Amino acid sequence: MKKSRYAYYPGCTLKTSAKEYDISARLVCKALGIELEELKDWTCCGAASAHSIDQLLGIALPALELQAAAKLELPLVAACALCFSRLKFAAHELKEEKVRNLIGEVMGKEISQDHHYEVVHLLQLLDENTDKMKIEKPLHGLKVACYYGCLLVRPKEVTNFDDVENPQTMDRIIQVLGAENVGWDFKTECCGGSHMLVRPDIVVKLSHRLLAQAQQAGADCLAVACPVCHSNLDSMQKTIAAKYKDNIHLPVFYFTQLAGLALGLPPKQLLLDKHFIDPLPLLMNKGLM
Amino acid sequence: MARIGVFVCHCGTNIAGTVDVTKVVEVIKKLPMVVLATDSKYTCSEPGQASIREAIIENNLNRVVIASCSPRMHEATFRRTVASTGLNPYLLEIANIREQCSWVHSDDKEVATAKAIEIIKMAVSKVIRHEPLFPTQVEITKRALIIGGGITGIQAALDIANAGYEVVVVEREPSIGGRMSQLDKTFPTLDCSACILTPKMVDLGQHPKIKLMTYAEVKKVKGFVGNFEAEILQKARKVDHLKCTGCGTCWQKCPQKILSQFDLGLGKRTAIYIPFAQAVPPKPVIDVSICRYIKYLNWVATGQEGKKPPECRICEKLCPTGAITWDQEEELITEKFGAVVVATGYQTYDHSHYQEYGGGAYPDVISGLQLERLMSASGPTGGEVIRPSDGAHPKTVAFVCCVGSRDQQKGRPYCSKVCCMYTAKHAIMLREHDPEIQCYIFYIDVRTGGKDFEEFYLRAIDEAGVIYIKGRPSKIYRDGKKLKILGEDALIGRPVEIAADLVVLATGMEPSIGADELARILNASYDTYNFMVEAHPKLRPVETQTDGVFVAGACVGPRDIPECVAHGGAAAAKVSALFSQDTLTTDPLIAVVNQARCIGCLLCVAICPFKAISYEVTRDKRLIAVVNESLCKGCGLCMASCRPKAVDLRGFTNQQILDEVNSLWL
Amino acid sequence: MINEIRNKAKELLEKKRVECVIGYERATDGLTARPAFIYDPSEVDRLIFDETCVHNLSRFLIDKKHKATAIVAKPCDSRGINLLLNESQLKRENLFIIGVVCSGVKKVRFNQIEDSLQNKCQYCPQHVPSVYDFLVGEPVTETASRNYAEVTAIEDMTSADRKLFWAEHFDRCIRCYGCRQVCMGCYCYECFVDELDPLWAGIRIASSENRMWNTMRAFHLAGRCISCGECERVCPVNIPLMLLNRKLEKDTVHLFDFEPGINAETTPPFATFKKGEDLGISK
Amino acid sequence: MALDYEPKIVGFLCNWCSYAGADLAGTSRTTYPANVRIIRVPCSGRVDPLFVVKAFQLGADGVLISGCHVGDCHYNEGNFHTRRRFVLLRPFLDYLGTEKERFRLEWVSASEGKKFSQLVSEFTETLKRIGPRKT
Repeated sequence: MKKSRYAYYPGCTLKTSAKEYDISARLVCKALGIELEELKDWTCCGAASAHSIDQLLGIALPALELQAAAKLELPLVAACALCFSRLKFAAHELKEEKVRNLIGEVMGKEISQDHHYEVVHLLQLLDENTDKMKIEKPLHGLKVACYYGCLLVRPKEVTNFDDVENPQTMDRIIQVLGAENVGWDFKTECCGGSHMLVRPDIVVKLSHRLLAQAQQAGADCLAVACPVCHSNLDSMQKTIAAKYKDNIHLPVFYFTQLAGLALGLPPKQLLLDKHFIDPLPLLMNKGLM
Repeated sequence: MARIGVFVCHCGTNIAGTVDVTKVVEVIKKLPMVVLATDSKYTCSEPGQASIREAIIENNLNRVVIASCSPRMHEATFRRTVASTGLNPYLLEIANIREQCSWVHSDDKEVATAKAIEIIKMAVSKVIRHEPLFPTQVEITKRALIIGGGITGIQAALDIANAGYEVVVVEREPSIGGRMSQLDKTFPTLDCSACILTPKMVDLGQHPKIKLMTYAEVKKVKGFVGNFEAEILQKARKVDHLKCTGCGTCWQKCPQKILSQFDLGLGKRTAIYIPFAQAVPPKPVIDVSICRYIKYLNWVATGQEGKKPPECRICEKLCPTGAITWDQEEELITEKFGAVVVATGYQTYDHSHYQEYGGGAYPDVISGLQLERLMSASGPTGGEVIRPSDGAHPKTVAFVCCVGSRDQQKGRPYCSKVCCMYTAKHAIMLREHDPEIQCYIFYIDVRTGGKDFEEFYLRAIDEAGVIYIKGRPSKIYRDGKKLKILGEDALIGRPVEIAADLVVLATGMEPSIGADELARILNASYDTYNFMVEAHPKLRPVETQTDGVFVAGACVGPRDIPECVAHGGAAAAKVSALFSQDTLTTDPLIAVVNQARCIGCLLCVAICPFKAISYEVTRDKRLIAVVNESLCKGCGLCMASCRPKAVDLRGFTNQQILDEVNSLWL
Repeated sequence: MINEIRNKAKELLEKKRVECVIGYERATDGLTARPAFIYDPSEVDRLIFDETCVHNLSRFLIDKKHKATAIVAKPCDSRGINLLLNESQLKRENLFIIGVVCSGVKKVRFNQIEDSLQNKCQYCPQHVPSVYDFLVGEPVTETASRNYAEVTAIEDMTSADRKLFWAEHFDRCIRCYGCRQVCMGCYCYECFVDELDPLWAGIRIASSENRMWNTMRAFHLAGRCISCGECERVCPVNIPLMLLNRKLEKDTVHLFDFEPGINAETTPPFATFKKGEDLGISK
Repeated sequence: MALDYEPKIVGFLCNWCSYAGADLAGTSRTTYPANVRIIRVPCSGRVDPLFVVKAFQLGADGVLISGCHVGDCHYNEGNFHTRRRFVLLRPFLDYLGTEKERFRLEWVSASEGKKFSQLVSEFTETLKRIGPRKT
C-alpha cells in the first residue's frame, strides 16, 4: 500500500563513500513528496561481516533498526542493498517466536511480539511513485544498463523483491525517466562485493564481466542501487580496463541520481562530479546537461 | 434368538501371557445369548479352526465371536472357517485382544484382563445384530478403453486385444506413437526408435479387435467397474478417412505452412498434414486454425470483414478420391467399457522457465528432445546437427542435466530418471555424427540405475571422450557467437567457464497437459505435479482407488521405455484378469436405504465421494435416495449425515455401533 | 398493504394460478393471529397482516409440495422457504410467494400481545424477504445489527456454570416435541428420537435424556436453522432454545461463512468441504 | 484430583489408518493406559455426532475420533467431512457444559503406532486432571 511517510535507514556507506546516493535519494523523495524520517541513533546492520561470523549478531543488529521503525509505526526503507538484505533476513527470522525471545534476551529488552515488519528498498519506493514524477528533463537517448546486484533479489523467499533472474523494478523507473533500458543478462550477477578489500582479483574478474557485458549490450552507462556495487564498478573500472586492455568506459550512476536529473534537480546538488568515471561528458554530448 | 459361540485365543503366550484367559471365559460364559465360551492355544491353526467348526455344528451356533489378534490379521481366515460349516461368513465378529490389549498392557495383567472382557463384550453385543449378507453379481462389458496412444497405450492395447477382448484406443494427436516416435535412438542399445516402434503402431492399426480413434479426446466417463460409459469427442479432420488412401498429394502441395509441433518448432508442416512420415493412421487432418479455405469460410460467415483470404481448396482439387469434406464437424461418440487404462504419458519441461540459461531466449539453447529431432534422419534437418541460429556445425556442445528436475526453485523437486541416460546417449551420438565434437556435461549426480546403464555411461566417457563436470551451472549467456556457461566443478571446487556453440538442456518429465482434468473425469486422484496416484505405490502400481481404472507409463511418474512397456503389459494383464470373469462380485458391506424413512433431502447424494447415491421418485411422488451397490465402497459418510437415519451401513449399522457403546456401561 | 395481499390472493385464486393461499387471519380471541388457508376467492378478506403475525407458515408448504400454492412470507419465513427448496422439499414452480416487508413482530403470550418485539426480531437485520414473486410494503431503512451478545455471555461462563445453566433448563423439558412440530426444518417422517431400535434417547423424562434430545435437535439444525424463533415461541416451559440454535449459527457463519436461507442454491456446509481449509484444528 | 479415578474413553477409529495405527502400537509393544475402548469404523466420516453425544450421555469421560491424515483418506474425502462436523460439534458440546478437552479429533496414520500410544496416554492424563464428569 502506498504511503507518504517512511522510516529511513541510510546505513554506514551512505554517510561516507556513497554520500551522493544518500543526498540524491533524499532530494528525489522530497521532490516526490515522500517524507523520510531517519532512524535515531541507528547502528551498523552488520552486513558482510557480522552474519558471516555470528548468525545471532547478524540478526540482532538489524533487529534493532526494525524495532526502532516499529516504534515509529512506519515502514522501513533502506537504500543500500546489503542493509536491505540484512533487514529482510532479520524480519524473516523474527517471524519465529523462538528467535524473537532469543533476540530480546541478547538485546536485554522486551522485543515486540508483533512480527510484521515492513521493509522496502528505495527502488520499490520510487517504482510505486512513478506516477508522481514530473519529468522536467527526460533522459532521451541515454542507454542505461540496470544493474541490481545479487542481494536485492536473493534469496527470493526472504527478500521477495522481484524476478530473481530478470528483475524489472529499476528498468520501469528508467523508462519513466525517458531513458532507454538495454536488455542484458547480468542484472543480478555478483560484482564481487566486499571481496574488494581482501581478494580484489576476484572483484576485478567479476566486475569486468559485468562491464564488458553491459557495453556489449550497447549500454553507455550503468545504473545501480547499491553502494558496494557502485564502488566496485566505478572505482575499480580504470584498473579493470587496464588489466584486460579493453576500452571499457561506462559511467556508473545511482538510479536516484538519474531520477534527480530527469526531475530537473541541479547536477551539482546530485554530486554527479563525485564519481571516478566522470559522467558529465556523456551527459553533455547526449544533451542532457 | 442368537446362539453365540465365543472363542478366546491364547496365541501361545502372546495373549495368555498377559490376559487371564480362563477368567475371561468364565465371565463371558454368563453373558446372555452366549451358549458357548471356550479358549484354544492357537485359534488360527488348523486344529484351532477345526475345533471352531465342530463347536458351531455341535451347539448349532448362529453367531461367532473370536477373541484373538486384529481383524486386519485373520478376519478373512475365520470367515472362511465359519463359511465352511454352512454358516453365513458375515455372522462373525473379531475381538481384538492382542494388538489392542495384551500387547499394549503387558505391564498389568489385571487391567489387561478386565479390558479384554470389555472388548469381547463389545464384540458380542455387535455380533448379535449381524445379519447374513450375500455378495451380489454384476455383468461386465468386456471392452477396454485405452487413453493415450504412446508406447504404453500401444502395448496395453495389443496385449488386451491379443487376449481376445475388444479395445478402443483414444489418442488426442492425429497419429499414435507418442513421445517415442520423436526420438532418434534409444539408450542404452542405441537401436533406432522408429524401427522398433513403427511395427507396433502398424500392428495396432490393423488389429481386428482394436478400434483406433485418433484426433479424439475423452470428455466424460460415468458408471463403474465393468460398466463404464464414456463420451469421446472426435475432432473434425475435414478429411474422410474411409475415402483417403494417404497418397500424400495434398500435404505435398498445400501452400499454407506453420512450425511443426512434432519437430518442436525446428521444422515446418503444412495445414493439411500428417505429423510424421510413419504416422498411423497414415492419413492427414486439416488444421482448421490455419487452413486458408477455412479462414475464407469464416470470413464469409462473419460478414466479410477485413481482407478476403484466398479461396485455396488446392487439396480438394488434387485429391484423387475426393476425400476432403469441408462440412465434416466434430462429433460426440458414446461407448460402453468394462475398464479404462490411462496412458497419457508425459511432456518435457518447458525450458523457457530457465532464464538464467537463456532458455527460450537464445535459439542455440535447445532441449534434449529438440536435439533428438535434429539428429533424426527423418527430422527437419535430415539428421544434420546444426545450430538453429545460423546453421553452423557445432564443435563444442554443452549439456546441462536436471533442467526441470531436482530443482526446488522451479517447483520440480523430483528426479526425472531418464535425463542422465539420454544425455549420455546424445553425447555418444554427437560424436558419431561428427568426431570433432567435444561434449561437456554438467550434472548433479549421474544416475545409472538400470540394466547396462552404468556401462553406457562409462562408454560416453571412454569412447566419446565426454567431459563430465559435477555442478549445476549458475548462468549461460551469449558472448559473441559463443554461449558461455558459468559453473563450478564441485569436485575440485573451482569455478569453470565453457564457451560452447550449442547448449542442450536435459529437460525433465512432467505430466501431459490436461492430466489433472482427466483424473477428475475418472474420479481418480493425482499428486501436486498432476501425476496419477496409484492405489498402492508398491503392491498395486497400475491400479487406482477407482475400481476398473488403471494407470500405466509416464503419467504415473518419470519412466523410461522398457518400464512403460512393462507397465502397459501389467495394466493389460489386470484388465484381462478382470474380463476373464463373466460377472463381478461386490462386497456386501455397503449402504442400504430404508425408503420408508428417507425424506429425500439428498444430502447423501451431495456427500458420497463415489457418486454411488442417486435418487428416484416413488409412486407417491416422494424423492428417495438409491444406492448403486457396485459404486458404493461402504465408507458410511452418508449415514453419518442422514438425520432420519434412513440409510445404514451393513456390518457397521447404527444399532451395532450404538450397542458397542452401550455394552461399556452394561 | 393488506389490500395488496388480498387482491393478489384473489387474483391468484381466480386465475387458478394457485389452489390455496396460506396466510394469516384474526384468531377467535380477536387480537392474536392464526394461520389461514384460503381456497375460495370470496374469502380473501379473512386475510390480515400485522405485528401479531408471528407464525412461520413455510412449514405448511411441505404437505403442498405438489400443489400450486401461494404463501404470505416474512423475511424469516422466506429463508425457511429457501432452505426447503435447497433440500428439495418444495418445487419452486408450484410456489407463489407474496413477500411482505417486515420490521418485526410482537411478543405474543396466550391471548395478550406485549408491546415489545420478539427476541428474534431484535437482532434480525433483514426486512425484505430473500425470495418472493410479489412484494408488499415499504422498504424499511433502519436495520438492527446481528449480534450474539447473549450467546457470548454463555460462552464466557465456566463450563461448570454452563452445565448448570442448561441443566436447569433441560430439567424442565417435558419432551412435548412442540419445538420439533413447529419447526419447518424438522420434517422427517420419523424423528430419530421416536425410534425404538436403535433407541437414541430413552422415553423416560430424565435430565440426561432431555439433554440428549435438545442437543441433537439443535445439532440436526446446524447450518439449517433460519432463526424464525418458532421453537422458542411454542416451548411451554420457556427453554431458551434459540440460544442453542444461535450458537451453532454463530459458529457456522464464522467457520464456513454460511447463512442458511439466503438463497436456495448455495451448498450447505455439511454437504461440502474445502481441501485446504484449516478450521483452526491443524497441528 | 482423585488419582485413583480411571477415566473411560470411547475411541472411534477408522479401519484403514488409525485402527491399523493402534494395531502397530501393539505389534511394536508400546504400552499405554488401558482407558480407551476402541470401536472400529470404516471411516472417521462414519461417526455420527449422535454416537458422540450418546457416549457422553452414557458416561464416557472422553471421546476420541481418529482417522487418516487429511488427504490420505481411504475414501478420498471422508475425513474432510469429519473435520467439518467436529469443528461445529466440539464447541457446541463445550457450550452445553462438556469441556472441549474431553472430545478430540486426531489424525493417526497406519505407521504412527507411537503417536497413537502417546495420544492415549496424554488424553488419559488430561482427563484425570480435569476429573470425572458430574452429570
